[in-house]
Order: sequence, then structure tokens, then C-alpha cells
Amino acid sequence: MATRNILIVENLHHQFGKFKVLSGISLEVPEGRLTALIGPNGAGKTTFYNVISGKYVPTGGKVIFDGIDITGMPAYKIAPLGLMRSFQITNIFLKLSVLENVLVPLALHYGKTFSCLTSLGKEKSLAEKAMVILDQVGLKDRAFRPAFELPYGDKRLVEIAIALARRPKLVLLDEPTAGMNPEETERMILLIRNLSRESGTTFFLTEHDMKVVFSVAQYIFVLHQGELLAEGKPSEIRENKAVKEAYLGGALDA
Amino acid sequence: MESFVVNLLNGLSWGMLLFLISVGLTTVFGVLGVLNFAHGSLFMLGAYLSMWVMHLVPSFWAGLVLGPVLVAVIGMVIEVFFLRPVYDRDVSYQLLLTFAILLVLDDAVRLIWGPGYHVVEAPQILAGVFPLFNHSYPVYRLFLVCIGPVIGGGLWFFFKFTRWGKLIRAAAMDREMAEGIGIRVPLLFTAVFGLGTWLAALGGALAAPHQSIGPSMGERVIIESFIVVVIGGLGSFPGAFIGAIVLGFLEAFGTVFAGRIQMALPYILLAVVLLIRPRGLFGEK
Amino acid sequence: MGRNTSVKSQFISGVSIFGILALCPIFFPIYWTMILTEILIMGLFAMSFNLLFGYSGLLSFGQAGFFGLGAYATTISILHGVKSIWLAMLIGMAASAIGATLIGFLCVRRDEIFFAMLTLGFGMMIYTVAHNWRELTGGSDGLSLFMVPPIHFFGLEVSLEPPRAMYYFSLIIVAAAVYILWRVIRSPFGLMLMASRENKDRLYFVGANVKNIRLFAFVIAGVMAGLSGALFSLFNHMAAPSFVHWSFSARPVLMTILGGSEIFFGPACGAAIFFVLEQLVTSITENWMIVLGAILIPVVIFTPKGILGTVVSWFTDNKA
Amino acid sequence: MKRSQLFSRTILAVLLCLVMCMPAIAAEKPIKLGFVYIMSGPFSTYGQFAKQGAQLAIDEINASGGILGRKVEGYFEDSTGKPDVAARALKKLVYQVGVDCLIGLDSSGVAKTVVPLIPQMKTPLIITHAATPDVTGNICNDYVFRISLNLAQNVKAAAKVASESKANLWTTIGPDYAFGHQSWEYFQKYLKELKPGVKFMPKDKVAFSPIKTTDFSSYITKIMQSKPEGVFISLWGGNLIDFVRQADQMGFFKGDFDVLMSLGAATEVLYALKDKMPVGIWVGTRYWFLSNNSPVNVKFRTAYHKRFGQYPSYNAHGAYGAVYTYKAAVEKAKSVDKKAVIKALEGLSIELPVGKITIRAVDHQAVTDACWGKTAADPAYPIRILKPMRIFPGKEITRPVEQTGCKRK
Repeated sequence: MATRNILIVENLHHQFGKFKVLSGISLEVPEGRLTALIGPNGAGKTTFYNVISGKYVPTGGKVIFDGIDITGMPAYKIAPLGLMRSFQITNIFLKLSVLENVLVPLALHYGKTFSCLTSLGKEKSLAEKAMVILDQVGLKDRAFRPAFELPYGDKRLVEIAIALARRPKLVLLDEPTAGMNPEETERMILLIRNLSRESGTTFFLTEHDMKVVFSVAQYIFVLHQGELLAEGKPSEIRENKAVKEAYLGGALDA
Repeated sequence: MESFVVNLLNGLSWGMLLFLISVGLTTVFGVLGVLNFAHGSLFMLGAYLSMWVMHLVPSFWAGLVLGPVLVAVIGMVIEVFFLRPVYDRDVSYQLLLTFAILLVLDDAVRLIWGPGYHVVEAPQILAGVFPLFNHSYPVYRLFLVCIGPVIGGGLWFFFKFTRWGKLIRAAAMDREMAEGIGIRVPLLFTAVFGLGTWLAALGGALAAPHQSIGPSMGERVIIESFIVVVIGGLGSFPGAFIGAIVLGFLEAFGTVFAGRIQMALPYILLAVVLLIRPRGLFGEK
Repeated sequence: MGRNTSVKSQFISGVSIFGILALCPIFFPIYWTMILTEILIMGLFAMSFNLLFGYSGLLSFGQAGFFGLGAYATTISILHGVKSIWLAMLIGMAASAIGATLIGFLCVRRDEIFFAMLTLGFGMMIYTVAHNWRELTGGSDGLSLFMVPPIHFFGLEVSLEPPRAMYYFSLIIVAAAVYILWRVIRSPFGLMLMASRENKDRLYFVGANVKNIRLFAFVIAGVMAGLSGALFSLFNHMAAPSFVHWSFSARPVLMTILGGSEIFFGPACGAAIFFVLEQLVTSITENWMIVLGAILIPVVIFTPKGILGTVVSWFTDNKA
Repeated sequence: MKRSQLFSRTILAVLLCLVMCMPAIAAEKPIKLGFVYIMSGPFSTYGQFAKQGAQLAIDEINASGGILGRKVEGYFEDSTGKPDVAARALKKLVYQVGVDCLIGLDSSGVAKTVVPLIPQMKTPLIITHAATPDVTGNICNDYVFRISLNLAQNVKAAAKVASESKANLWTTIGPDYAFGHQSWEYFQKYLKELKPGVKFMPKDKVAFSPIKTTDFSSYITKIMQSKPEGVFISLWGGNLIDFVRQADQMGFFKGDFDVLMSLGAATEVLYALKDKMPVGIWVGTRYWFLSNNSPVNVKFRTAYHKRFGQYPSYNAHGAYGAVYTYKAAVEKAKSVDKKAVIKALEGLSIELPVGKITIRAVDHQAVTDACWGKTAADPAYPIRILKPMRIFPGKEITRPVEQTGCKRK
């Protein structure tokens, strides 16, 4: 059975001034497959995400999400289509409670942005939905605590919960385990695997930590100096000579 | 033609005075991150204290040199005792704190020197006039036109080539890094605030022979120097220069063409610049 | 600290404050009733400002522009023959709404000090219009209302000329407006505002058009400022250019930071503190500026949450 | 222990306050006069002068037995020059302090917006400085009086001076708000009446500078370039000082044209400028301390000079004169009842330092003399004085009631 491609990137270019960051990247992400994008520092992974999620307008190429051309679309229009992302640096609503952090995208999703005289407390269905998501990521018991009080690992989970709240078709995870200790990393890997299997959402992550990538991803793209160096199943990538060279041999053995 | 040249000089001389005030404001903002509402009051204090010295010594030049230095000392005291606790606060708290300082300074001046107006004379050498077309133009205004670039150039040299200047620029760019390479940042901040204050006070001392000295002096320049700093780009040195000259010209030529909206000209300029260039003319992204 | 309990306590404190305020004129001399009226009006003004400042993270330095639009439009419509106070106040609010929409559209794209300076600039443009359009606004002299028309309800005619009548009129209007603000803050939209204050970029990436959210808040704040301006013009029988000047915009900033921007009633409390302080200081000395400054400096340095905010956090900290 | 101590101390403090708030229960209550002037900020000079003048009058009156045997107390409030603050100050004086009469108001804008509030307060207000014609014109009311020269009177005198000069083409520089614009309008009207052939610069050639202006050079340039024969200047206070110094440097006073300054003889301006005030310029003021040598004036200027070290300004005179005017009204009415005092004020004539004034019964404007003169140096005084001096009798410069727009009665 041929699965549908949820994301198609065609010949994507991006440059800052004269500095080329992405030069001609084409790739496809099939629905339901846990895909990863790896590459050494400065390969252009975050820029790639920023272009797709609408932070930058690409200087060339096309991004097609779920059959819709989203090239150059602003971020706030892309998210409602079902494409969400998380950030490498924890990027949540610190002074709001954990629950409220999730309620923000939920309220947006259900068109409540400008309803300004109804009480949020009375929106029971929103709160229930939020609790389900918090349960999924394991934060249910901390729902009423202000987000800034949480330990680092939990903040990263809030980040994921926000991305999941709108029940997106595709989630871009930008280094979800960055800065985590081994225990937290372990928990995150488990979470991503489960979510990918159960939630019906496609995950596309970048990762620095090779261990994470190879234990999670079903398919891997390798980005090097703004170009796609290789792609394939984890086992194929592991054996790829060019990839090994790009990483100077070191990281892949880890 | 004649009116054009005269207005050009009018705009330039007022612009240079604005530049001196604004460059202090922008330097303080660039390094300390504080937008100082009391800057206008320090300008006023500069005028009063140099007047005081001028009467004491009595020499215009002594006042011009010593007055601003005295104010700079006061500025450093303010920095140490009042500004230090609020560096990591929101801009609005800093604005309010400096506003409170403004209230104290303005009223203190009124208590000491009374609410009336005072007048200071330009020294003999600058007091005359020179012929311009068939009118006479005061030498002192020309002096103002010249002193602006001199002080601006001096500052530029200071920031570009001296050790202290380089240190200040380093601290402005990255406070933590500056601390990392062993700069005593608190001391540096005090010095920078002193420098900013000195510039404002120097502006006041230079303005003294040109306008009446009164408790309202500061209030009149503070919003204008805010506008200069913002349209030039916060923390930008050339920005303050260009901004001040543009505003000076706008106000000088505005009397000819603007009519009823003349009062709004600085604000229209401010809005237009911010809408087209959000960070000001020389602001960094 | 659970948000729900704080919501409940806020509501209860709101209702009890209203009750106490309703009783005040019975015990207060007439002058203090007038001061209290002013506190109510300025309190609403400060709270409108805080919808932007405290809840949306936008420091507006031109809020007096909308206050003034409300005051002028109300005064002008009464002077041009509008007999109903309600209609006149509605016209005032409409004028502020239009002004806030136009100006907000341009301002909400900017942040922090740039937002503050833009609002300052546009506020001062409104000031220039008020100051120079002599035919309509009376120019620098402003406009004076010789008589405020009486209000009618249920066939009853009530004159607003007696200070106590004006007080109750203001109290009811301000209470209604504050209730609306309270609803707004607790609504999903209120959550959006706080989210935009906390992390504008993130909100953008979960699919919110931050500009529109801010614009909507700007308009609500503008209308509320306009309403307080309309009340102020009725209370003082006048509209004057000084209502629109930037130094008038500084008042809600001062009051909000004095009272505390993170507490719903903080700005109103700040207004009360400000007025009482002003009354005390000016009755002692003409040099009230130096005294006010000397009081403000330690307040800003030592109570970063404002006076009410600090008091509230004492209590909540003790509980925890 | 400590707590109870605190408690008892609080009670003591409260009691003390109460005692202090109820002054002199036994003695006859003093007459309370409430003053509202600009006491703080940029224009506080005016409030300070007024306070000195008022204090001097009150002390003199109390030393000579008070009014109807009762002592006089002055209460001073700060208007800050803002109409809402001024309204609050007036309310405080009336409702909280319970004054018998209100005196004051500097700014015309403030006067215009608060005057309609006065009837509610049912307390007479004697305006001593604000010059807008409207408060004794189209917004006049039963409770508001003015003993100082208004704009129309002052400008009428200016027009008379101007009509005698050779200049036939006039222009103006004034502050860019109602006062400046109105001064110019009245000046044109009155001068045209006196000298029909006279011409005035068109709108785009005259200059109005915003009140915050400190650099007048471009306005000076504009006026000089338009080549007028006469210039009428309505700038005042700090604006006028800045203007005179900058204009002098640019050759404005070299004699290419005639110059009139409607408020150039204000003492705060002359004291600031001292010998930098050019000589031979026509200047006017609302009160000139050397305008006459009547015993009242000599007593006032010497007493004022002795006590405060300066010759009195028009604002000091206004407050001083208002207190004496109130005294005269009370003595005429033989009562401090507000209605009776108002009745007595209507049509009252009294000898003030400025000369004899008469308060017209209908519009409540005082008919008072205007003083103009040419600036001159005199070693006996630290400031410029007026020589020659012209006194314009009040009757000649005060417009008839029908023209004021006052619709009382």
C-alpha cells in the first residue's frame, strides 16, 4: 500500500545575504513514518525547519504540505492546516500554568481566539481535551503549576504538548532532547515512539544525539552544508561512507 | 536663498545642541539599557551649575568646564544608588524610576535657585555678530554649529581608539562576555552614566547663553531628545547625529511651511521613521 | 497558587469593594466624594492601560489620546445638542474605538520601547489636533460644558449636577466597565493576551495572528480609556488639550506601577494611592514634586510588584 | 505590649489631628480666602509672586484689625496650570476648607474651562491674572469677577500706541495658542478702527511659536525677512526672554521697524534680562510699579520691595489687589455672606496701587488703567524702567458691555 506523502519539499533554496544555507533540497515525508533529519552543526537543519514552518520565506523552491502549497506562507496560517513545530530552545509560556500552555493552542484550534466575554473556566470541553494531552505526555499531575517552576525536562514536555494540542497531521520536532540528562532523554524517546504509533500524527525530527536518532527514526535524511547528503533507513545510513566522512567518523560510532 | 541659508544655520545650531543631549541619552541606553527620563533634568542642572560657577569664578569658560563635571558627579551618584537595583527590570520601571528622579531634580533646582528665569552671557569673544547677506548673525550660534562636530568627533575617537572606549563598546554588545574578560562592569556602567550625564550637562551649559535658564528647560528637551534617539536608532552614535540634524532642520524650516501642524512635526517624523524602519535609521536588527 | 482560587478571591474582593464604595458617600464629606469619583474614573483609565501593559506586555505611552477622544467627542456632542448622556458617551466611545483601530493597526507591529514611542507619537498628533483645531475643539482653551444633561431611566429624571449623584453614576459605569474587563481577562481571548505577552513568537507558531490579537486588545483598551475620558469630561464639565498630552498618558503608567500590574485591581489601587498621596502632600507643601519623587524612588526600587502586588504576595507567600 | 503602645499612640495622633482641625473654637472664626495659582512646575514664578502679594495684603490687613474685626487666613492651592487640577483645587477650597472667596487663576485656558463650574460652588471668584476676554464676556456669570486688565484692554492700549507710529504694515509673533492668536485678532481690529489705512501681514507671514520653543531664530528670521514696518509681540515669560535675547543678537531691535511687546514690562522678564533688554522699545504690562505715586502704590511697592527684595510684578499686584477688593466689598456689604459680597462687588470702586478701578455691574470686568512705556535705563533701578510712560485710562480701553458678549441681565 502506497502511503501518502504528508510533506513534499522540492528543490528548496535559502540564503541570508550571500550566504547560502540551503541549496536545492528535495525530500518527501510519508504519512505515519517517523522521519529524522540529521547533520553536523551548521548543516542547516534549523533553517530548514524555519523555512517550512513559515518563519522565513525561502529564496527558491516549493514546500507542499498535505497537498497544499505552503511556500512562503506566514506561520500563523500554516499551523491551522495541521503543521506544528517545537523549538530547540525551550519556547513556552513561562508565567502561564501548564494547563494554560496547552489551552492556548486548543482555544485557537476551536476558534475561540476572539471570544472575549465567555469564561475560560467554563470551557469544560477545552480543559478536558487539554488534560488528555497532558496525560499523554505525562504532565497531568502538574497541570496547575506555573510553567516556570517545572524542571527542565518537564518544560521540554510542555513544548511537545503545545505542539500536539491542535491534533496536527505533522509535527516538526527540533532537537527534542537537547540539553536533557540521560533519564529525561530516555523518557522522551519512549514518548515520541508511543505518540508516533498511537496518535496518528507524523513526526519529523532533527536531532544532534545519534543514539536518539537511531533508536527512534524509521527513516533518516542527512543534511550537510545545505545539501542532502544521503537518505535511507537507519541501518543504511549507519553504513554510508559519505555520511561517516561528514561526521569525521566520530559521532556515528557513539 | 537668503532665508534658506539662515534657516539652514538655525536648524544646524539647534540640531547640534540636540545632538549633544541625545548622544548622551543614546550612549547610556546603548550600554546600560536604560532610557533615562531624567536626562533633560540633567541638561537643566548643567545650565544651572555652570551658571553658578560662572558667577562664582567669574568666567564663562570655567563654568563651561566645571559645571558639567559637577553634574557628571551627581549623575554617577544617581547611577550607583538608584539605577543599579533596576537594571534587570522592565523598561517601564526604569522609565518610572528616572521619572521620579526627574521630579526630585526639577523641584530641587526650583528650591535652590527659585522659580524665576535666569540669563547667562556669552563671553566677549563669542558675543558679537557677523554680517550675513543684509542681516547680522550671532557668532555664538556659529560656535554651536562648530562645537557639535568637534565633540562628536572627539567621542568618535574616544570610542574607536581608546581603551576605555573599546571597553564600553564591548560591554554594550555583550555584558556577560565583558565580565568574562575581566572588565569591572559596574564601574564601567557608572563611568558611562557619568559620561552621558556630562554630555547632557555640557549641552545645558552651552545652551545657557542662548536661552533663558528656568525650571522648565529639561521638560522641553527630553521628549525631543527621545525622538532623536529613537529615529536615529537606539544606541546608535551616527543615528543621534543625523536624527538631531534632521529634527533641527524640520523645526527650522517647519516655521516656513508647516502652518498649523508645525507642533506635530517631530511626532510625525517619529511615526513615519518607525513605521518604515522599525529600529530607526541606524538601528541594528 | 491555583488560578481558580485567585479568580474567586478576585471576584469576591471586587464585589466587596463595590459594596464599600457604594457606602462611602454616606460617611465621606463632599470633597472626598469628589476625589473618590476621580479615583474611580482614573482607576478605570489605569485599568484600561493595564490591559495592554500588564496583560499584553505593551507599554502604551499614548493612552491619553483615546481618553481625550472620548472626552472631546462626548463634550462636543453635548454642546451640539445631543440631549442624552448615554448617546453622548456612546459617541465618545465610538470616537475612541475608531481612533484606536486606526492607530492600533499601525502600532501593534512594534514591540517594547518602539511601541511606546509610536503610541507617544500618535497620541501627540491627537494632542496637536485638539490644541490647534480651534473651530471644533476650542483650541488651547478647550471646551467647557455649562450643564450636563440629566439622565433618564424608567421615566425618572436624575440630575448629575450634585456631586453624590455624579459619584453613583460614575460608580455604576466604572463597575460595569471593570466587570467587562474582568470577563475579558478570564476569557479565552484573555489567555491569548497573556500568551502574547509571555511569548509572542511561540503564539505565532501555534497559529495565532498576534497582530490581530493585539489590535483587538488595543481597541478594547482604547474604548475603555474613551469611556473614562467621557466620564471625566462630565465630572469636570470640560474637555481640555491637557487631557491628551503625553504627561497625562504618564498618569496611568505611574498608577499601574505604583499599585502593581500583575494584580487585576492593582492599577485602580495605584490610582487611589496616587490621589490620596497627592492630597496629603499638596496640603503640606508646594514642593510636592520633590516629595512625590522621593516616595516613588523607593517604591520602584523595593516593590517591583507594586504596592498592592507586594501586599498580596505577602499573604500568598505566608500561605504557601 | 508593643501593639497596645502603637494603638494608644495612634489614638493620640488622631485626637491631636482633630484638635488641630478645629482651630480656635472660642474666638471668632477668621475669614478664609482661597487662592488658586500655578505653584509648581515651569510657570510657578507666577504663583510665587501671587502668593507673596496675597500674603503681604493679608498681613497688612490683619495688622490693622482685619476685616470687620475678623482675622483673614489665606489658603493656597496649586493649579499646576491644568484645568482638571485647578477644578479640583477650587472644589477643595470651597467644600473642604470652606473659603469665603476664591482668588486667582493664571492660565486663560484654565480660566475658560473652570469658570462655568463656579456657579455650582456658589462662591465668588476674583480673577487676577488670566486675560481671556471670555470670562467677562460670553461665559460671564454671577459669581466671577476680574480686577486685572484683560487681553482686549491691553491690546486696545497697544493699538493706540501703534496708531501713533509711522508704521503702516504690521505683523506679529506670539505664542501658538489662544492667547497669541486672540491678541493678534484684537490688535488688527482695534488698530484698523483707529487708523483705517493700516495693513497687516497675511496669515502665512506672521509667526506663532509653540509654547515649548526655546530657539526662536527661525521665527525671527521669518519676521525679519517679511520686511514689516511694525511688529506686535504677545510672547510672555520665558518665551519672551528667549526671544528678546536671540532677536537682539540677530539685529531685530536695530530700528528697521517698530516693536511693541504687550507684556514686555512684566518684572519677571525685566529682572531676568536686566540690561539685555533693549532700550526704546514700547512695552506694556497689566501693572507697572512706577505708574503712579499715589500713597497706596508707594506703600505697596516699598513694602513689597522691602519684604521680598524685588519690585512687584503684575501677578503680585493682582493677588494683593484682590484681597483689598474683597475687603472693600465686605465692608460695603457689612457681611461676609457670599450673596451680599457679590452684590457689593458689582459696581464697586476702589483705589488699588494700579489706580482707581471700578468693577462693572454687568460683565464684572474691572475698568482699570493700562500702562505702556518705552524701555529706558535708570541707574536707580536694577532693571529697565518705562520712560516716557503712557497711562491709558480704563474708560478709553474697556469695550462697552454690549460688545463683550456677556448676557447676564
